[in-house]
Amino acid sequence: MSEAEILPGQTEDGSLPSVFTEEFSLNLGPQHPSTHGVLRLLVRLSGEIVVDCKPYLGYLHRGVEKILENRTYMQGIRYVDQFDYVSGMLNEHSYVGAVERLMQLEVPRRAEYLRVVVDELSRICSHLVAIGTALLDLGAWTPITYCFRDREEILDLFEELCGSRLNFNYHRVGGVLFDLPEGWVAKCLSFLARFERSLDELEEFVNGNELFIARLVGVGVITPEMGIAYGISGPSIRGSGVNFDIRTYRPYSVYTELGFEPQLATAGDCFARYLVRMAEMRESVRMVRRALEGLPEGPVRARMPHYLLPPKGETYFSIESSKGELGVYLISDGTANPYRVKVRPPSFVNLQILPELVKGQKVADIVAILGSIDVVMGEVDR
Amino acid sequence: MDIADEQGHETPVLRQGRPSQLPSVLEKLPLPNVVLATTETVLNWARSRSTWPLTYGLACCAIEMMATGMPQHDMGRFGVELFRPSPRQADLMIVSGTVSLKMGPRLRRLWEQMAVPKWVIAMGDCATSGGEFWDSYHTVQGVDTIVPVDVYVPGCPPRPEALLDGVMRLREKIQKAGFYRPVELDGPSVEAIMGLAEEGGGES
Amino acid sequence: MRPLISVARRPTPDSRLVAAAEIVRGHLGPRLLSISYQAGDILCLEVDRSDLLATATFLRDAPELRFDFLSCVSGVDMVSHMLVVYHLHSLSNRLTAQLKVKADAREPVVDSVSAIWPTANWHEREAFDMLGIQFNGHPNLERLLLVEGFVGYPLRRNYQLPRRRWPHGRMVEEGGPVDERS
Amino acid sequence: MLPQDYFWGYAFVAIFLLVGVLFAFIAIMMSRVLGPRSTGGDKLRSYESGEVPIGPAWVQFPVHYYVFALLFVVFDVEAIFFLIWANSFRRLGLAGLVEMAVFALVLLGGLVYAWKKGVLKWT
Repeated sequence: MSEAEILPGQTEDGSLPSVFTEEFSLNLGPQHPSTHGVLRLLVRLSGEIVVDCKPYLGYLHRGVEKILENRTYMQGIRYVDQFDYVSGMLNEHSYVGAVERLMQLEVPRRAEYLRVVVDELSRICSHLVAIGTALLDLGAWTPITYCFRDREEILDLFEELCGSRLNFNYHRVGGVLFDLPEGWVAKCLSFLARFERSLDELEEFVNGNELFIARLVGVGVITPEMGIAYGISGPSIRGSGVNFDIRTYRPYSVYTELGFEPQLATAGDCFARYLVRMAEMRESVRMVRRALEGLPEGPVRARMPHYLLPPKGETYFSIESSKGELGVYLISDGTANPYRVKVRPPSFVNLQILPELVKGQKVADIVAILGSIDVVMGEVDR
Repeated sequence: MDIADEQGHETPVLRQGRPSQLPSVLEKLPLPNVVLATTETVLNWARSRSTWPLTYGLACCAIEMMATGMPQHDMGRFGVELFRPSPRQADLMIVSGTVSLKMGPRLRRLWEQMAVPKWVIAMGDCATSGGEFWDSYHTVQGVDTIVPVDVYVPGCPPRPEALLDGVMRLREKIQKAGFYRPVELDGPSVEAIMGLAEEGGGES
Repeated sequence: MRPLISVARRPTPDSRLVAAAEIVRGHLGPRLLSISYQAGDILCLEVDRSDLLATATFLRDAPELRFDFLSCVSGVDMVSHMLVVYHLHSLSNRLTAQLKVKADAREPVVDSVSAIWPTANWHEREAFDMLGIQFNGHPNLERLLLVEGFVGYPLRRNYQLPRRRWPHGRMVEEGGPVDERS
Repeated sequence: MLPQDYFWGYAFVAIFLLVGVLFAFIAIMMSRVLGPRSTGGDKLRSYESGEVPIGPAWVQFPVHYYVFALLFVVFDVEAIFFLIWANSFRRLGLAGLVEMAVFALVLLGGLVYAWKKGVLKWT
């Protein structure tokens, strides 16, 4: 049997295996409803079972880290919003926090409380979008409309506070930009009360629904060791029972005073991650309520020179964004522009485990797993 | 393809104020309930009231586009109801977000695969002109260098109302457009336009 | 101009961090090029390129340290040399460490730690893509973020951003991306 | 009905058929006449979410999907017969019941055979 006559998949002695099947490669490409943005998955299937999955990134790469090196610290806050564009406030907090840590700057307590309020509201927005789109990918049209209805109310609060719905530009080095407008606290508290009822409504949709239980329970299980080895952080790792939450692991801001407890689940599958996100939203509501009730008086921003010149040096500061540990490694050479800003985006790291989870599963489960890992491409591609 | 649409009709200065219920080109006949109109008007009237967008969310503007599609702002009232994932069934491509160099050829391919008559809305500063990434090494400075754009919606991200205004302007533009002649898609490939290496068939 | 803000006071490092530092100094001894504390709660180490893998396995497996969570691998172009910085968390002992490795500025080559922490895979591919740092032993070191035909390493200091102007609305690109080396 | 009317009856049927066919034909042809077409570029290349399709789509698919579909068709048709029989259940009486039982048992035998062959076992 010369080389040419052997058909692909044919055994040496020339007999065809009993059932000869070929693999089929498919592009879940950049423009796909379930990839939450421009992510391309080159998937090799044998029938319905996924044999291999290779993610391709870079479709939204804008070179923000290089641009940040050509902008002053003040201008850079604008670009940091674009990383995780569903929870803008958390990105700004990480960048601004890194500069403050570099300068060992004391931020006024009122500013810290305001930061907790806007961060947790931003986290609720992000979880609402995450859960809404994950369920939309499984074919449920109604939950996303409920999620976006609540999110609109938060965006109205943000717009009243800092004038923008998505790219807030609200944090400043040394505090925050504006103080709370009149009546904002009352509006926010009434929203929180309504929001807890709509969370129960959302849970009615999903927890009892055997469709979602069949699609999400036992799918894409992340074991604690695998999660830590792959550097997974955020709700994805807390779904597997690992108590890793930056707000308690390396406490920053005033989370310890507000008595924050991380939310955990043990199963580690898609449903556990969904439960962790729902529990985190309730915890965020408690945080915002406590922060608003205990809001201290005082200035909203430390007295800062107009022309900000942080000292030479480097620092690594990370916060708990809605997707996981959002770290900023900042090197400054004493000039007005940062020398190097390396961002550790949680989505970029959490996405690495997708090929591991997807092998051997069915094609439809890729969508469920990707929805549960909650990836935002602005953060993955930077 | 210049900025004016294919038939060379300059976009007329849009009348402000309430868009008329009945396109003014219809002639009212004395007979009750009988209206005379050219096929072109009826076709454009139908096309302008039901432009189905392609699910093409790139970046932050995609979240605002989704918010516009949701019940509060409800793009569906204006016919932009169903987000079609496949370009074969979509008439309108809302480019919402930053188009990177890697995404450019794909965007052009998606646009070519859409069925004529098709329209493009460049949503947000990044799609209109590269926006805040004006000096980025990996961003296409404006979608109109790749595909012909009909309506530009400024803003970063534009508020849902701004996108709705863009949709209304597109409506009036479609209503006034003449008969849609077949589009010949020759001309240099996108890679040549963007000076990138000719993209192979992708790795197997 | 003298910065108006109070000069950074050196916060005292907490006891567990100092204990961890002693263990590392005991184990590595002369191979440890430098050890310091960053703002009191990050242990900064620097080792030579050759014994990076040994240090990494020690940091992960030592019972008192157990830095099992690699948070971030960053490549930095310090013009005189290339720097690869690893940030590590120890979930059980609640410690954070930073490991620095210097590499040559023109042809940076560093051993890959993706065997020790699988999460390093994409971090290193991104550092290779952006700065051209070669990682020996990396399973598939290829381009991750940039477009297929991209020339040059954007995050290097000698890579200038394209300078663009928009006279009368038409874009004019004066200096294109400049990268003398490639 | 007069003899010559007899043939007129068929004329109505013919007209009815003609109008039906013409109506469908015009509806389909209308889009070809009025709707423009764009050709060239990547228009005719198969759509794979923006990418160039990799590898042929006509591959040797695992066979059990096909066999499962066959089984479904068989039992779908069986359901139709059950429906018809169920409509006039009382009038058919015992004879109808026995016939349908035999019919069902034969198909059940087929199902058991397929089951034993492991067709239903999804990999």
